[in-house]
Amino acid sequence: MNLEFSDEELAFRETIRQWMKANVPDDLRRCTARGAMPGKEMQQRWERLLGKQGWLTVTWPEQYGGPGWTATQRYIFDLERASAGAPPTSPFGVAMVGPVLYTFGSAEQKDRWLPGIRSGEMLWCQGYSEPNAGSDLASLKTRAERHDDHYLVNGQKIWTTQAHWADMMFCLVRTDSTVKQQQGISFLLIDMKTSGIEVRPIYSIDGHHHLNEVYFTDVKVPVENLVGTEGMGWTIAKFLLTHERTTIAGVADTQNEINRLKAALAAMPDNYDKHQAARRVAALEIDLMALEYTNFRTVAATDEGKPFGPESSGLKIKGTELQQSVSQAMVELGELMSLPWDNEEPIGNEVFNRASRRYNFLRACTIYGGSNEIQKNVLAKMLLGL
Amino acid sequence: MNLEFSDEELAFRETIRQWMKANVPDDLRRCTARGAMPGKEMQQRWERLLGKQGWLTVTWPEQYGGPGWTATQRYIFDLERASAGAPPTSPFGVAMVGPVLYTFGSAEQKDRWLPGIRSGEMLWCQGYSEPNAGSDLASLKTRAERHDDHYLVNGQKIWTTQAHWADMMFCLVRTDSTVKQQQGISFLLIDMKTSGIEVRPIYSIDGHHHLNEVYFTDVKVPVENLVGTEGMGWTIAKFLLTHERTTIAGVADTQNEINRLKAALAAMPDNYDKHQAARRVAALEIDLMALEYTNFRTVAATDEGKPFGPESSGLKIKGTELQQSVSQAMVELGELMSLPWDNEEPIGNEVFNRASRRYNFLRACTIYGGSNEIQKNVLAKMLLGL
Amino acid sequence: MDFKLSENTTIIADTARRYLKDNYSFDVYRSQLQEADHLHAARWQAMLELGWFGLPFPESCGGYGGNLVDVAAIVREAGAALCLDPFVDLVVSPGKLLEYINTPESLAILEDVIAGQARVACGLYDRHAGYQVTRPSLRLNGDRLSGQKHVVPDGGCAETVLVSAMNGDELLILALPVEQCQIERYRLLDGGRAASLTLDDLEVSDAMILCRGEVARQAVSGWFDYLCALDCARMYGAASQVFQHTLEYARTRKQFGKAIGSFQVIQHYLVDMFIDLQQLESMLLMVLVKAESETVSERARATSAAKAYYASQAVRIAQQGIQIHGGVGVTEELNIGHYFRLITHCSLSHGSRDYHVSRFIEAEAAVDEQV
Amino acid sequence: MDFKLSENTTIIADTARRYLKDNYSFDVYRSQLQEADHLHAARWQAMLELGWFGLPFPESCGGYGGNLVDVAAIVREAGAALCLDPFVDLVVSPGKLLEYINTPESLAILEDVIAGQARVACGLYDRHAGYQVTRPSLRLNGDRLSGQKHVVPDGGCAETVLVSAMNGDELLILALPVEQCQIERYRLLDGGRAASLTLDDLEVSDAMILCRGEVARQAVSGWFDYLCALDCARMYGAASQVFQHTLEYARTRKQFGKAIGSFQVIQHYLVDMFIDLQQLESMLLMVLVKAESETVSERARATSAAKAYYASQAVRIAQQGIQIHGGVGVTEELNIGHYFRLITHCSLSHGSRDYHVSRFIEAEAAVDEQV
Repeated sequence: MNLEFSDEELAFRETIRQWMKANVPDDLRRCTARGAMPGKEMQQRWERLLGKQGWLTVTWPEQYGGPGWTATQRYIFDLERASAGAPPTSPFGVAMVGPVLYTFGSAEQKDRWLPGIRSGEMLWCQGYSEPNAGSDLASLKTRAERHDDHYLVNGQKIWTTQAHWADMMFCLVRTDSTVKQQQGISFLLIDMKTSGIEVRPIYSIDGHHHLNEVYFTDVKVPVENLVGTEGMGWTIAKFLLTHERTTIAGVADTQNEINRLKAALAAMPDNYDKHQAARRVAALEIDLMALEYTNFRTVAATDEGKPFGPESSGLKIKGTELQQSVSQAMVELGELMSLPWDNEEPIGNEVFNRASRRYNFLRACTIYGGSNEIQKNVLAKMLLGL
Repeated sequence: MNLEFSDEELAFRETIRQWMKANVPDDLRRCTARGAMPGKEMQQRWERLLGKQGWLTVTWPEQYGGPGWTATQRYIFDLERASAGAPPTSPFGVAMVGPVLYTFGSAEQKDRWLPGIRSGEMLWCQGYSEPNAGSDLASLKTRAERHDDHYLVNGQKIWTTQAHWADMMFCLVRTDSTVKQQQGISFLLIDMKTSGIEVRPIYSIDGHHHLNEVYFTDVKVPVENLVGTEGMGWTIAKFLLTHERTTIAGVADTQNEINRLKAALAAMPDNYDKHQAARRVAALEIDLMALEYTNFRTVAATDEGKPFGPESSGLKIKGTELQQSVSQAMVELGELMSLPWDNEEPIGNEVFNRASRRYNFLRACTIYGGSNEIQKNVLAKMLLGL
Repeated sequence: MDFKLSENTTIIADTARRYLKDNYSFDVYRSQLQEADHLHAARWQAMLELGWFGLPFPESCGGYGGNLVDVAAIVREAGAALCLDPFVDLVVSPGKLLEYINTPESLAILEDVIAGQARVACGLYDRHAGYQVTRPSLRLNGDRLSGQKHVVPDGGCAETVLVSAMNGDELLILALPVEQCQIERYRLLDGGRAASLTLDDLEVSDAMILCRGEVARQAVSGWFDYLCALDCARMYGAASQVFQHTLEYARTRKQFGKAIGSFQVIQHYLVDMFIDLQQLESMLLMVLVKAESETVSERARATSAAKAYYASQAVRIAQQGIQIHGGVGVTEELNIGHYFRLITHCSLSHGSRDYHVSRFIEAEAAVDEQV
Repeated sequence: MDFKLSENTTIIADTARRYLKDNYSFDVYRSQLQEADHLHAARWQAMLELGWFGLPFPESCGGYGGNLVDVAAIVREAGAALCLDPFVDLVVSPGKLLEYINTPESLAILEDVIAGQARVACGLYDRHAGYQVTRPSLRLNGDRLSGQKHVVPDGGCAETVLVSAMNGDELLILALPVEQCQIERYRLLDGGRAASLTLDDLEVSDAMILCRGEVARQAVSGWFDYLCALDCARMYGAASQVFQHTLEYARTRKQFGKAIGSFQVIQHYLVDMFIDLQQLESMLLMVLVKAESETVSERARATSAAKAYYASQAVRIAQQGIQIHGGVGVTEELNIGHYFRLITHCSLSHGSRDYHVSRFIEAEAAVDEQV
């Protein structure tokens, strides 16, 4: 057993650290330090920079342009990225549709779509949820009818993060309503500029626009945008659920949040109860340590080429709970300074002024991608055989 | 709205307080102060003393020998009893079979059994649970077959508290297995000295003998010991569940435990982290206050002759959770002094030396009388209509 | 012991509920969120006419002699309706402080507040003093004041602001004309408007000083307890709505072919919320009576217990309400998220849980001494 | 990074499991609970022959040079088997202290321990010093010792006890003949035996003093971390058994006509237990490596984090195990309640959660300074 990074890994870390120091844009760094989320331009500028370096699609196999890193290197990269004040990259292209394409796509599809994802030029969004198909995704109703060389898509998606930014959507649609629910679903790539698509914003309780409703009215999608075969959509969706878990727990960003909180607390005046605050932070750090080492186990297993072990099953549940706890602690420890919502001049430490927006935003993290309750249902069945 | 006791109630409290001061036996007081539970002799001696005073069956209507107190007076009595260091009275005679008898029993049954309960001479136990009928009580299997002037009882009961002390058991038995589960159950009184009854001890994880298994082999029970009619057992059992809730939350005894804990903490040496301990105790006291005022609302409603309102639905769940939390805090705040199990000489403060036994004992309180999970199932259905 | 609301209180609550139903709605709330100033002339006049401005104050001050239970009946309904009209911030809060100061000058201002003729806000918090309202960090230097007051609720539309400052070891409360302060306006977590006031070498005249020393300390301390209790009332109104809406949603929202309320885990969540709501109601009734108690330590013990309890349990209800609603719960379009913000806000205004646990311990030690 | 156990460790763990399966059982445990003395001659000899006595110690001291991971493999299996044989109390615990003291005298005693020829216990706790092992309340007066040492594990069957005391500001560790102490024997929460030792004006010779000052402080501090890590290993063994037994019970126990494991609430309880158990395993692997670290503050930070985490999460698993078992879970006849006692015990021996959170904060500050 050995819990230290090897000399090679330490050298790798140093390389990444230096690069981040030199390359994370100042405005992005400031944005993260305030606890804010970057807008489209700032986010994409950063992702293009990574793309140019070949470090955007770090999980991809080398043959598709991945850097050929080990899971440990990817984990180190994520830690350094977060501690340098850069946000996580948008998952839809890099972590979701990319792996689907190189796994299930045709040669033409790979050639056509992978380069834009790799370079950060092309932005994607995910069309899964529908108003009546949330936890029960398989009951989705958006139809795609085959007409010669295209599908005609009608229906509605909801909770579509960054649909207003995206060039393309990957989408689950129903191509057959005569078979068992799961079997009639297909995986389709849709150009967001196609006529018949309407994107309506949904404002989140952090006051920002991340989410959208997307309406499809007789939207023509070329048949060559079907990934795999008709009816394969559910299989592809499930494939994504078990893909790459080495950073799903959010350890790097949670660590960064705790660091921001500790720095803010250190600057509090003498009449503030630092002792009590320190105990609360310590409890969170201890929880993070348990998550971190569980995550390390998954990383190490990945590097040995093993499938994800049982240790990885709780990474998302524990990770999201901890993100919420850290965020709640930041709001509550900020006391009165957490109440201002849109002040221009900082009041006390600005970290606290912005904390409640993030706290609001993070209520969603135990809901999206399969709520934690749904995850537990699945684990009870798959893992415990109940 | 008025949250103070009236002058009459304060005078009543003073009377009770003085009486308790003069009458709670010293050995009983010391036993409670150590956190121990009295044995049969000590417990019964105390209950007889209350019986003589007419204060054992305080919830009973005056016509059956109750003292005619209001719910508020009964609540005050309970507070004074606990703070004087006396344990709660055994519920089986006073709170359970007594009300059943004066509500459903025949004149003969009342004459025969109520006096012994009122005086504390006769001890009872409750024969409900069976090895395969725990949460699912209605599936009980102990049979009582009618033969002329008696029933022949065969079967087994389990978790029978104080069966080894009891003169009598009130018992749910199946008198008809051809009808719907609940309809075939009857309520029978069984003399524990009848031949064919075997009582086997079950030791609890506090190291003590409170519980028993009771085996019935061809036990003859006179038909006049049937309460109500055959098949009425389930109705009677449900009646008991909704009876008297003014002290079910255990506020008086939990308050007493917190007081014992605070006194023990006050005596800790200077190198002990009293600040942290005080915060933990304060959080428990605040929780207790919420329970206490919820309890007051039930008491006030009872005095107005109203049925139990929604506020009373959580009293048992919250009350038992709080008992466990207080007990856990006592063990954990006792640090190393909570580890000795059967030391004769006190080590540090004896309150802590005994705390872990109580902590062990109290794991049962969220299980017995319908586990908290079962209670929530019932509330979801009955109260929320889910 | 008696938990029944008086007939009078019941009428006040019913009136408030009816008034808000007729004059306020989630849509009105959402458009009010966008306003720079939350003083809506017509509703302000209506509230004045309903007698709410005089309700919190004794008849001797020109009020209608309502107690905290009466005032809380309105605040609770306002919480349930998400109403942002600054009844507490510009009437109750400054009014109670002026009443407790109880000098001819303060009572004269109070009279104008009750009559709807003065817009007065309270600026008792500043950047470095946390929740310790009796020891503000703003200091008088000779007859000059320089510094800031923060999170002054609806301070942007007031004419006068009641400000606390230290003069040596002595607490002062001053009534300052807002026009002499520099103002930065912003919104708060609950959607309310607030301001930071910057005092730049402001010359303090004797007339500005309303009171000092022990009188000031007691006035601020009484005000703090009163406002804490109203925070609880507002949270209760909001939390009970969260529960009702969530229960309704669980009954009707279908997933996997059945109502989500038929899943045992959701049922237990809802039962927990229901039981907690009952306990919150008990704590509210308790604090509404005790927060006006004569005994300072008894009062502090009760309000700090209630506020600490609400900060964990009302927040928990709001979080669970969102979780059970799923995606729709985190959008601006549904009220649930707004209740969540309101409850989070109130759990931190006038003292966080950590602060009140400490204050509870101190108050209890003081109570024990008296016994 | 590599979480695989070495082949050697795997063999040790397998041997321990097999040995305990063949030689120990719940029935043996229950009868051992009744014994006055937990030193079972045949099993003691067997453990000696298995090489366990030498395993924890460097070859230079006559040991077999096993590391903490190896020793923990045995302790974890012992926890899983509820084994009460005092391998830790009479071998590992005194042995590590003697090793860390590292004087010719201490190493001579260690040699006897390894050879199974000395019964040595550790008496490092007393009544007033809480968990602060480097500042015991027992004090040397001239050359006389009067006072008590409490909760000396298996102190009742030792010949020698290693005792800490203060001489002025200096920490001493002494090796005292137990026959010169008054002994009170009792059981502990986990079923183990312990003793309180009373020293009545005992004359301390120079030969009794093993070490003093910084050497003593460092030895005790290293010992504390080592023992904390073993507490975690023991709790892990027990908690994993609780989970396995509870899962099995939920699969087979029927109520309302179906297995209780088919109820969604029970399923979520079990998933939570499973996930927590995974995290406990991660923390165990972490602490087993870090608790032998050279850097004192790094070591303290790791052990205190692990111990604090176990004190909440392992305890939670034990509580839920009982709750899911229902009535049968609170009886002496089932192992679940015994695991609950063992876990509660270990969560309080060598530091409670509150204590370790404080220690974690101090250690972290020290780590930060070094960086």
